[in-house]
Amino acid sequence: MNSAHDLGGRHGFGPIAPEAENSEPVFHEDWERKALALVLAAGSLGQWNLDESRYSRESQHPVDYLRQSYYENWLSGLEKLLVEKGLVTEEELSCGRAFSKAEEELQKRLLQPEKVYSTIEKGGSTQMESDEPPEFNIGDRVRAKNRHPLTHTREPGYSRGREGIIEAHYGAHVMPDQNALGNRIGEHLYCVRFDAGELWGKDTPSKHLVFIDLWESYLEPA
Amino acid sequence: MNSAHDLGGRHGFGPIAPEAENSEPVFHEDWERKALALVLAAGSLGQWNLDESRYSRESQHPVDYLRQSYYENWLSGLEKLLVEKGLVTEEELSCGRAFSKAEEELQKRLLQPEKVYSTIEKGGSTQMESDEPPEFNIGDRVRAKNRHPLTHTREPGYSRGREGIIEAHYGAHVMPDQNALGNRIGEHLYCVRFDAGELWGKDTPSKHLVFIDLWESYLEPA
Amino acid sequence: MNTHHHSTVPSDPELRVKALESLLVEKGLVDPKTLDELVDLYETKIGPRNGAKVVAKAWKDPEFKKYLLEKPTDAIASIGYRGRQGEHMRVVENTADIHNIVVCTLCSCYPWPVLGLPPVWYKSAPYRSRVVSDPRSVLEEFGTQLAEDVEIRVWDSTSEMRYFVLPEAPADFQNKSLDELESMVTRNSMIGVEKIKEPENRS
Amino acid sequence: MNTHHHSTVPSDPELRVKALESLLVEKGLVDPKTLDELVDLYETKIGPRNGAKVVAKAWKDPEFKKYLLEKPTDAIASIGYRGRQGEHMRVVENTADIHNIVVCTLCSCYPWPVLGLPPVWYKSAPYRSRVVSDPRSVLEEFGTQLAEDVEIRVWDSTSEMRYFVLPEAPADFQNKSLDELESMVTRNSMIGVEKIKEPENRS
Repeated sequence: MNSAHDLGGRHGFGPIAPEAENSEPVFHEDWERKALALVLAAGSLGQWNLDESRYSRESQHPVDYLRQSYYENWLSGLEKLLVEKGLVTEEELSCGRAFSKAEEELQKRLLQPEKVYSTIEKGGSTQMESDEPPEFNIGDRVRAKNRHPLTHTREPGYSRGREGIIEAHYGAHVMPDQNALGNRIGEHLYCVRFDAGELWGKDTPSKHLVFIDLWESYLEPA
Repeated sequence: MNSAHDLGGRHGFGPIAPEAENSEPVFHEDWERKALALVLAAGSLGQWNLDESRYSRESQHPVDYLRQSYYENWLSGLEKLLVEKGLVTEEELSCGRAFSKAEEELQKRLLQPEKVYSTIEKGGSTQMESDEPPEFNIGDRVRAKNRHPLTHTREPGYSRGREGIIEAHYGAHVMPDQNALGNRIGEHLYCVRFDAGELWGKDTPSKHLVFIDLWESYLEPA
Repeated sequence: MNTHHHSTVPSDPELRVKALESLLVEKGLVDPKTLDELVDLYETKIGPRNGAKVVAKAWKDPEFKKYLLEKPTDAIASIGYRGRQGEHMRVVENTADIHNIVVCTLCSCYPWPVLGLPPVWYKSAPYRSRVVSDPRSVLEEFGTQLAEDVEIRVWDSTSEMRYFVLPEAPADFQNKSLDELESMVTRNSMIGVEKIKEPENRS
Repeated sequence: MNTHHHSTVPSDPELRVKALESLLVEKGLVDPKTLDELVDLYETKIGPRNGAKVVAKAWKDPEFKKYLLEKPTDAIASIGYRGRQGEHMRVVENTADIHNIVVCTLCSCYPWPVLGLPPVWYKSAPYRSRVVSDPRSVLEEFGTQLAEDVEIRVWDSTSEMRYFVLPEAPADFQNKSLDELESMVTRNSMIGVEKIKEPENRS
């Protein structure tokens, strides 16, 4: 969806004003610790995937997405998913109390403290098999399609309609547009090199390339 | 600038939920009356033009632009211009009191109540002479350039890089990108017809055209 | 840790306006009576009834309709409407096959002399974002159904040209008076989000 | 007349988090000790010192560097870093002629096993919006000056590939110990917004 999360090339957000690296804490508020941990722990129940999490955060009203801090957006996304997936009810969420325990099957999936390290260390590969050979070869000229899906996509707005060159083929990976809708399908993934002048117009200083990972169905021959 | 005002084709803003035409008042709050009138009265002092007004509203932080109501954005734009153009100081603005009268020359430009009707009825034409013949003819295929100026422009984001057909030539009009920077220059203005499929992708329902007014320097032959 | 650099919650707009007014009056830059005149103009004199007069006359008078489509600014001025935000008019005509809709995606340009000030929804992000990419869903929100083979033309007011829709006349327009016709012309039909309702269908 | 449909000012995130935690614990879906373990992991064990070890080893050991560039996920795992948000790694090498910078314009993808959790600025709208279109102005904010003929390569992490910058080694890296080198590697140099500071230039 063309929403506020798709920030590449937008103007007007002001300076970055980074905190100094050696004085910035990992968390700035105590509640941020819990927000991160709750998102990871609830995610490990296996009731939604990473693209569904992203879609949940993106589909907030643009004003909410942009004015909330990052962990607040994580909280909003988590709250929405918990209700959508039926893990908690709206009423439970609003009063912060459980009216009933979760189903037995679901409780069995609770991440045990002693499993934290191995779970994080295992991660979750998105590499998949594909029956189809890749459509593009390294060095091919391609165009990122001018697509405007209303649902989740990982083709950034600033790349749409622009021409680049296949720089790498990463094999087949889980296709995010489908994954966000609950369909785990593998599709060839490429790294595409764009000249900044192609993305931002002829006045752009040269010696500037942008590399974007794009799935096969985002691309067409140029 | 690629900021929050450039709304064409963005997603996630929810329903329009229009008020019924026969019950919607012209103004919803008393202060809106004054906001409109102040913007018009201050504008008539001739210290800025319409594109400078638009630029002033657009260059707010995107969150402010999107969360404020329309007349609040007008107020923000007016406050900024008054200070930038030296008509009032920051201090005067923040306390709502004048520390000194305006210069005599400026006071003479005050819009008199008896001149309101004729001033509004006169308006302000943007038609200008151009020494150059128009570069494009009706029926020509053109492409809206992929431009990303950091300052004011009236080439909407969703048209950039897209092909259309010259539907009309409106003569030379004040060029907004330059006007917003204080330079009143005439440039040929065209109405360009775009097929919606060209703008929004191949899955777009047919029988849908979008007409966009674009200045000559926004266009190149397709 | 807030990384936004936007302002904190804006102060009450009522207070902001009051402060601004008294400041500009004290400065000698604004006359309060001028403000009252401006408000009165747009609250009672310049509004969509102007446009309705133009439309009704175009339906009844083929010569005027021709003039309106060919020289819209002059034709509209000939019945008394002109000026700010209507200096350069263009009239687009709805027919059985073509339906026109007007928007300003970049701000909220609108033909003030014929329609007055725009309604809140016209200036809102939902309308401005959606009508160029998905006009049928927008029309549905206004209860407007178009046949699939009707071509939709959306006019994005990115310049100082101001677009104005001449709606299709009701079926029996020849048997109606100018006044009757005028009363049937809604503001929304002149923006293009509605059609003229036939009397039997009117709510 | 507010036309926004977004929520009103969100409640205090501290209260939101507390309510959510007690709800999920009561539901039997979250163990509070698990939360503590997760926080401890990212606050004390997984952070940019991991990446610094990888970089220092690559500088000192040409075989390891080759392995790192050719099989980055395996090479990084060989010194103990792997897993969530680093399942598919790619290492991009800075040279005298090429400077790499990593961003995620769509959210905030970041190579957790080697860098830990991202800093606030990396997740912020100013960085995500600007670094792809105007990287030099971004580098300036970090005090990083590049010669005009250095090619800037910006990597937008739109997939689950995680990009990691191998910074240029300091001039006298061969005379320094692994520990010394490791201490010179900043997090920001592995994102690509800074270069390694030579000792005489360090603040």
